[in-house]
Amino acid sequence: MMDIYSVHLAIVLLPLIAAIVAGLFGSRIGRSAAHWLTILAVGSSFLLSFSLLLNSLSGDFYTENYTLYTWAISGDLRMEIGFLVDRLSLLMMSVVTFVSLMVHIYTIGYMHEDPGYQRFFSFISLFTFAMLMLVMSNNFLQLFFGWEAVGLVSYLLIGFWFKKESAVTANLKAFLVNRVGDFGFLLGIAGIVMFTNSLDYYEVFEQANFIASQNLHIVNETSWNAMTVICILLFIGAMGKSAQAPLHVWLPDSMEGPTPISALIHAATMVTAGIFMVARMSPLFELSETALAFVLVIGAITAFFMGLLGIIQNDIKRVVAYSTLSQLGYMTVALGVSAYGAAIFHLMTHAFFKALLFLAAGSVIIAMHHEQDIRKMGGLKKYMPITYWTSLIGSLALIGFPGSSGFFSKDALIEAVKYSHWDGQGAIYWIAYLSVLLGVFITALYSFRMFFLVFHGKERMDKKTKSHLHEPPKVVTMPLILLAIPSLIIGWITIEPILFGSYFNEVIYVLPEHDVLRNMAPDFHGSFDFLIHSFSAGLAFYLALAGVLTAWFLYIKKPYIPAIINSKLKFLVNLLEEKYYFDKLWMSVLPKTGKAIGYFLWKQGDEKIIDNGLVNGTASSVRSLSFVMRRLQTGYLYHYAFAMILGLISILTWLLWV
Amino acid sequence: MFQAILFYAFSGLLLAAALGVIFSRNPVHAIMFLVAAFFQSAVLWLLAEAEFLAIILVLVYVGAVMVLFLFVVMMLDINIEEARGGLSKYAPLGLIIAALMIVELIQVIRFRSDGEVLQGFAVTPENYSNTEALGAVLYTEHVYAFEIASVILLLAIVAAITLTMRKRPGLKAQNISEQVAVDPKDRMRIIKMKSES
Amino acid sequence: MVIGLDHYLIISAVLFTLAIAGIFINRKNLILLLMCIELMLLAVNFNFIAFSRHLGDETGQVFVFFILTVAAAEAAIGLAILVVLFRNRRSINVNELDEMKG
Amino acid sequence: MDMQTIFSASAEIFLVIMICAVLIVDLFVEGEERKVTFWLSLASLLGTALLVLNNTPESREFIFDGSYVNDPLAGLLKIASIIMVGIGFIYSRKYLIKNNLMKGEFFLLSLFGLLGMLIMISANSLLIMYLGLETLSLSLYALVAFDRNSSIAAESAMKYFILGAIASGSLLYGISWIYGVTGSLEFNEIALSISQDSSLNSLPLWFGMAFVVVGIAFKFGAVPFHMWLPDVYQGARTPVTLFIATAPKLAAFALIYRILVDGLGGVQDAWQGTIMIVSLLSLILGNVVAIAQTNIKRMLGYSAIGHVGFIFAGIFTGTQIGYSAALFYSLTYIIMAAGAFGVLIALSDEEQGDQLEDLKGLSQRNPWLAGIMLFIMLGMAGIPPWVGFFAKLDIINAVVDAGFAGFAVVMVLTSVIGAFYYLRVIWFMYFEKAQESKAIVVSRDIGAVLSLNGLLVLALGLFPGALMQLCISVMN
Amino acid sequence: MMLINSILSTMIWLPILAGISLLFLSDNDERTKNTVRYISLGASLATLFLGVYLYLEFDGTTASMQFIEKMPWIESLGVQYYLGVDGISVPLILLTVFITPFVVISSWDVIKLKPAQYFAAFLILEGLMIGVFSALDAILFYVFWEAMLVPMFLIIGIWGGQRRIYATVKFFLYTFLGSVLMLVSFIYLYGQTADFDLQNFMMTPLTMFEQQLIFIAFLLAFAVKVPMWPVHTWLPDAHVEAPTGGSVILAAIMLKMGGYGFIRLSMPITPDASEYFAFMMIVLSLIAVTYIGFVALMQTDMKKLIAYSSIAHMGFVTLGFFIVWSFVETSQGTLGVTGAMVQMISHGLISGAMFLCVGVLYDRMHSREISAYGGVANTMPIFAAFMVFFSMSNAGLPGTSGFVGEFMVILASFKANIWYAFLAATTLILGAAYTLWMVKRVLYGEVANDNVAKLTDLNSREFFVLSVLAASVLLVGVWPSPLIDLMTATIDQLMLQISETKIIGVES
Repeated sequence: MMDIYSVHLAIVLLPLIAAIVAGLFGSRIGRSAAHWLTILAVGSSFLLSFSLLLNSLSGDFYTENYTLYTWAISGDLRMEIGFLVDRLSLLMMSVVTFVSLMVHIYTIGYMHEDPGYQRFFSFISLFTFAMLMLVMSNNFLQLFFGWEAVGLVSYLLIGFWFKKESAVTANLKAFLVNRVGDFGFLLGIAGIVMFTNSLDYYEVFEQANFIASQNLHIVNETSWNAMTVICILLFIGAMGKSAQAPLHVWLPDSMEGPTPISALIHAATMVTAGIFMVARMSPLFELSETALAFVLVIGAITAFFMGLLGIIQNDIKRVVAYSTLSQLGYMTVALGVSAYGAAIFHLMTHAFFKALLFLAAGSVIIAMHHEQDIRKMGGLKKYMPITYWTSLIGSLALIGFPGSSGFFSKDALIEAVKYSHWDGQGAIYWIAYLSVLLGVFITALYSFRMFFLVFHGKERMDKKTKSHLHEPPKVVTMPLILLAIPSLIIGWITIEPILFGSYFNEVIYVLPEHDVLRNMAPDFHGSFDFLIHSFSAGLAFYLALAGVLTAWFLYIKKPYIPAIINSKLKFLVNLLEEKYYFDKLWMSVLPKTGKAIGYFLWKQGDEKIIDNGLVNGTASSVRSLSFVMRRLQTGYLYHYAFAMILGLISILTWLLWV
Repeated sequence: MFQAILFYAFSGLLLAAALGVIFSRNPVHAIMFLVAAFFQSAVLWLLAEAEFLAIILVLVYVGAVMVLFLFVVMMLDINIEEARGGLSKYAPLGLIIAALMIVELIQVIRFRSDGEVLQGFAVTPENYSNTEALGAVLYTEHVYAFEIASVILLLAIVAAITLTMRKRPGLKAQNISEQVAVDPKDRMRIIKMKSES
Repeated sequence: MVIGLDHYLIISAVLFTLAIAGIFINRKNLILLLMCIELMLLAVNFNFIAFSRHLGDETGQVFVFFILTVAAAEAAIGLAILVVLFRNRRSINVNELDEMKG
Repeated sequence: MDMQTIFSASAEIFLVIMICAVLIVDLFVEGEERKVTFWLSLASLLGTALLVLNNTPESREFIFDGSYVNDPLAGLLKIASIIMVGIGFIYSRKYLIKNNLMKGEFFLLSLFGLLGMLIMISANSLLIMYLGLETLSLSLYALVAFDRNSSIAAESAMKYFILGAIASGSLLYGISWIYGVTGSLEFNEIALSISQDSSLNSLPLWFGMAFVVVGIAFKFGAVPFHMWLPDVYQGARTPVTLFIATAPKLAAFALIYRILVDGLGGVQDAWQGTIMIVSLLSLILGNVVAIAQTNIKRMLGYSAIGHVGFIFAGIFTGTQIGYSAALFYSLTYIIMAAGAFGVLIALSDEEQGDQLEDLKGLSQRNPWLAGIMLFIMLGMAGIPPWVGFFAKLDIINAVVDAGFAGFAVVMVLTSVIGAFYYLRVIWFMYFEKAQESKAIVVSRDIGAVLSLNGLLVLALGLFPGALMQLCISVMN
Repeated sequence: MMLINSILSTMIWLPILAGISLLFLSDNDERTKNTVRYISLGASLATLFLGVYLYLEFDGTTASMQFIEKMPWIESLGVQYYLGVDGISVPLILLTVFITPFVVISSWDVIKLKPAQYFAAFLILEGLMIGVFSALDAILFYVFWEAMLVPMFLIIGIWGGQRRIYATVKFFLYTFLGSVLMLVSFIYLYGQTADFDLQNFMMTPLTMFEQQLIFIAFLLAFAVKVPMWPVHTWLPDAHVEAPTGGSVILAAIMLKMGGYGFIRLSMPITPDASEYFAFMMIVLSLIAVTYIGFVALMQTDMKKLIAYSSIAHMGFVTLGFFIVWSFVETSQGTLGVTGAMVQMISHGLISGAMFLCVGVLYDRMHSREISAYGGVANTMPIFAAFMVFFSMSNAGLPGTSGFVGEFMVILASFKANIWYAFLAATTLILGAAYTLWMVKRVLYGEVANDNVAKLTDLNSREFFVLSVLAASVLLVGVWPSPLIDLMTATIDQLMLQISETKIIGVES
């Protein structure tokens, strides 16, 4: 029997080893060895994680928090690498490894023609490793490591097809936008170190009150509460990773990568790192209402506005991507109202159904021979039944159809927002509540718009494609099915322990006056009751229903209407098509400004002033001085003599008069 | 008093001759002025009771060096017209500098004699002979210098010859060893002739 | 009126300055430069003789003796160089001595 | 005059005898190569050197009624001068043969020059100093004009002669004043009278000093009495330039040291400022103007002016460490100068190579020669570990020690300017393509001595301690 | 044991003598060329082993100098041959001995012109660099410091690119100009202490004015070397024109001498002046990070880009050093100083590797222009992997060594002033932007032209070099502790030392 530490290590290292082997020796060991190796590694990781998770449900679970090795010591700051395995991490580990495992399997089918097969497996295994490091970390250093490492893998995977100009542009963009977030994140960590002189979570949390009592002078005498500054900085990091406006721009573009990684990274796992991090940092965030309000606002904006963008997208993956943005916004809103549990709960359910949706989309794409435009699809239901049904489950979960896992998480989340109205948050609270409610409608609208356009209605694809349409192989469909199951049922089982039970008691810290979930708890009487309750009390269900019906009406019943709407609302559509001009800002204005600054500093500053002016200027002035001075040597004897006499007279005069 | 008159007269002449050297446009004239200057100097030196040097100046300088100058001037066949008009437009500036220098030198000379009663030179003993006195130290105290002087003269000879002596073809110079080594037989042929009868 | 050291020194100073001035105001004739040098040495001799007599010490006069010797040697070499120059250039114009400069 | 005196001065006497011997033997030497003259000259150098070594006393002693001083400093300077002249002979032989200049007079005049230097080095009176100086100068004038068919040689000789005569006139005028004020010509007596009668330390003596300084500065080629130097360096044939650039600097060092320190040490206040300004001007002008040169001999001439600035900087400090630093600098500088001109001589075996351009691609045509030149240029530029650096270090140390840190800053900055033109030589040799690819052949003897010379520049840099110590000890 | 007594000397002189001996080999035929290569490799490896031995024998728990060798050198000037190492110099020496063999291997058969001289120059350079890091006598230090310029001058000048002469002369004069004033300062300090012992320099009291002047003189020397803005313009030129090996040594080691100078000389000798000028230094460092970051963005030449990125990264070194004085207790600055030291080592590895990468491309295509490439990953996948890896390290990705130093310095500077950290952290964005943008343009995309299509992937030699470097970059990134433990004691000691004023009569 392995001890617990070895288990932890095995969970983390197996994917890493598999990644290294597949990556460095991929060409030697061959394709199938590569996928078997990685699948086995990730599978074992999953099984181990899951068994630990199950173990943790029992009462005698102890949080494991220990140092693996000392990374460095400088002065009195110890920087260590270690694991913190508590219920939060276990949940994350299981989700990550499970989705990853599904994606691994799926990839066998999806990527089987790709020359970079082994490389791909290596990358996704590496990603699993990085994500595990992130969630299992017990300190900020390692957190940041995982944070950046997933960013790296994301970069590699978005640019997996590096010949595609759009792919390599997207990965650069993704990395840089993430870096903007990391910029804040790192400063946040620096702030923490400044006040606590530690990187260890627990040590930091112990001193949380101390941080909250400190002030930071930022500009002159303006002082800010240290905790607010630190939390906002940390959250900026989360904004980057979890694609919150305005740092969301990278995520839709990341769809340039192969579909499996869209499922893995850009839906299920990496993007949730931000949510996870804030939940992890709850002892800090709780102490700054300003920061929480900031989180709430950002989340609300993302949830609502990014959802809107989903309506006009025609690329199947992009629709899903925008839905991801919107859902991440939901989670962030939950964080903003201190309903960390709700956020994590939604994170988990979302992981399943969003991975499902992406993989299903991938399945469609395979069937359509890499055609991704939903306007060229339609009526696929009869060709691809498994994909159809699993997609339906996914979509229902996404819109929060009662009974699906998404329903539980989303409804709980919306309820939590509704319940939260502690002091000083009035307007924001209403905006947030309104956003999430309207968001439900929008989600339903775009989800089913896509669903209808893809699987129902007229078959708009060309003949040749049509003739080849068929359900993809089992390696593709099996993960769909395996993901559909939790998408359907996981909410039923877990809502109680996660949200209202004691599952996160030791992990997440909520000030009593913020604790909306506790306020909701008395009204909760089991999952089924919750389900029933939503029909009677919640608006959400009806909004979702309205969304689905609108979609049906617009895209199945009267497919000509959208065009009319488009022409009538030119301005709005334009705004949406330009994605509120954020892309312009990120892809055009900022880089151009940066380049212009760079060019100016280079040409004017470096070359003109410093180099030509100061450096070569000095050199050439010495040189011209030289040419002037050499003229003194005229060659004429009388000048020579005169110079001597002048020298003599100068000395004499100097001696005489001075 | 008589000494003073002599001194002023000859120094006046000396300076005039010096100016002549500087400003004369014909090198031959310049040499003549220089010779004159030397003569006047000799007189002034005599006045200062430096008889030996005065004589040497005339004998060595005027007799040898100046003749050498003259000789070279003649030999070089200089275009006198071309050598004329030597003074340039910068001459005034040069003269100003020169004036400044004279002023400063005189300043120093006056500084030196400040407070000192102006008097003649040291009085020499009755039977003092300048030549004898010099001779007494020249070969004893200054023998080293004297030897060096001889080396310098040798050097001058070697240098001057090195620089100027050329073996031109057709040069009619004596070759003594050749002359000595001449065999009469090569030079003289005894021809028997029939006597004219 | 007593003629003493200062008189000689002043004569010497003037002579010395004239010689120097002669060197740099003369721009045509190299031989004149050589003569100015002779003049200069003459001025120096004046100084030595005057000081020697003033101090009652013969060394100064011995020095003059050597100066005269050296001056003769110098003149010989100077004139020899002049001859070499003249043979190369066919001129002793000071103004034309500017092949090297800068 | 006793035998002891004769023995003490035996080196000079021997040299005179040998000069006469060479003079006579040369008359009977047949052939173009003049081997006998050459070897006889070298032999006389060797003999002289041995005699110097043998006669150098532990402490200072005077002979010839105080005209002649013999001390360790003199011994060092003499030995160094003799070696320099010898190296010059070796470097020049092939060149002279090639250029039809192989005549006994070259060696004769050089030996006369050497004799002049020896006299100067051992002079203890202004009279002897003057005579030695004239011996040296006259032979140098003649040497510069030695190539009678060279127009620029004659021109530079003429300039050198006229200016040199002015300088020695000025020196004499100064001497006359010093004599007049102190009543003596011998250095120790001058120093004695100054120390005994402080009223002597006034304007007349200062004026005398000023005129003397002109003569000294001229001999060194310090600004503004440097005008002859570039022209002469360029105009003279390279062996002559080598001769002028090396040993006479030591004689000049003796000149300045004996007169200003031994004799006029008491009026240091008066000459310190003068020397300092002259040094400053030399540093700036020498290094700056050298940049614009295209003729390498002329460039080295200007560089020599810059180096004189350093030597003067050591002198003006007026301290023992300054003097010994200046001595060290002079010694090492002439080693480098000898090497530099030696390389030029070796080069011009093949062509008339005194333009910088002619050095192009030397590293391909003869890497060894290029390497030696590289060492020398780096040495002159003052890059460690070549000896030039330690020489500069020594001087700067003395200057800072004397409280002139600001001046030290100027010194190092001018060194940086100077580094440029030394680097340019290196870049021509190493970075540029050769204009013709024909290899340059250097005969074995010259090559060996040249290599030794180049290595010395490095070796003295790696182990400068002994020579530095020597320089200090001979000063005391 | 004999070796241990003179290990530093052996490490200095072994490569130098080996280099000199190479000069005597004419390298006309293939066989001698091989001899030359193996001698250089052997010498550099031998030095590396000595370095490893030094590391093993080094006692990291004490701050005092170790492996001391001391003997008089120039007695009249009080100059000594005085060597010794502590926790600051050992890592840098290790870096030196570690990088040099790679330079040799990477130049194996690339250099066609006079390989013997080429290798000789590098070996001599190696010895001199070790000398700089281990000299404890000011003049000895200066000798090594300046002598180093010569081989580098020749390396760039002989084996460099088109504008090599301009670049190398600029390099030489710039650095020479910078360092001469340091010499004057040394001599001035000599006047105060009567020898050139650096440790005595650190003890001797100095007035504020003296310290300020000395600091400025030192600053010129070290700032040029680092290089700090605005005296950095020699670096891009030198890098661009230098052959690959030259660039590697220049970036990996020679730049470190500036940083080393600051921490070894400026800070302990003139602590009060350092404090006085600390703000200026921090501002200059931050300018280097941000300004140069922007400039790097616009470079069209790969080497120039990496050169500029070096300047930006070295900005962290000076920043890390000089934020010490932003704290009330200097000991709080330990983190920054340690970070700066790590940054030096890490930058040595990464920039060296980056230049080697460019060298790999240059050897094949003879172009450094980014626009000449495109889609290299298609034809050189393994190379591309390395290049991406090193670029990521250059961008400071955690897990690589590039992160460690930056992380620590940013942490420390946040403590000092939030804006310092703010500006310093922009490197996260800028660094990634310029590096990855270059990667994108060079590696990614379709094969840009026929030349790229003809490229062949790494040969085993190149692969070996890059993979060892990659491994070390990873190792330092994942576990920097052994490296940091080397210097902890010394840095703690230094912090104590600089916390005390040297001005007489002033209480610290």
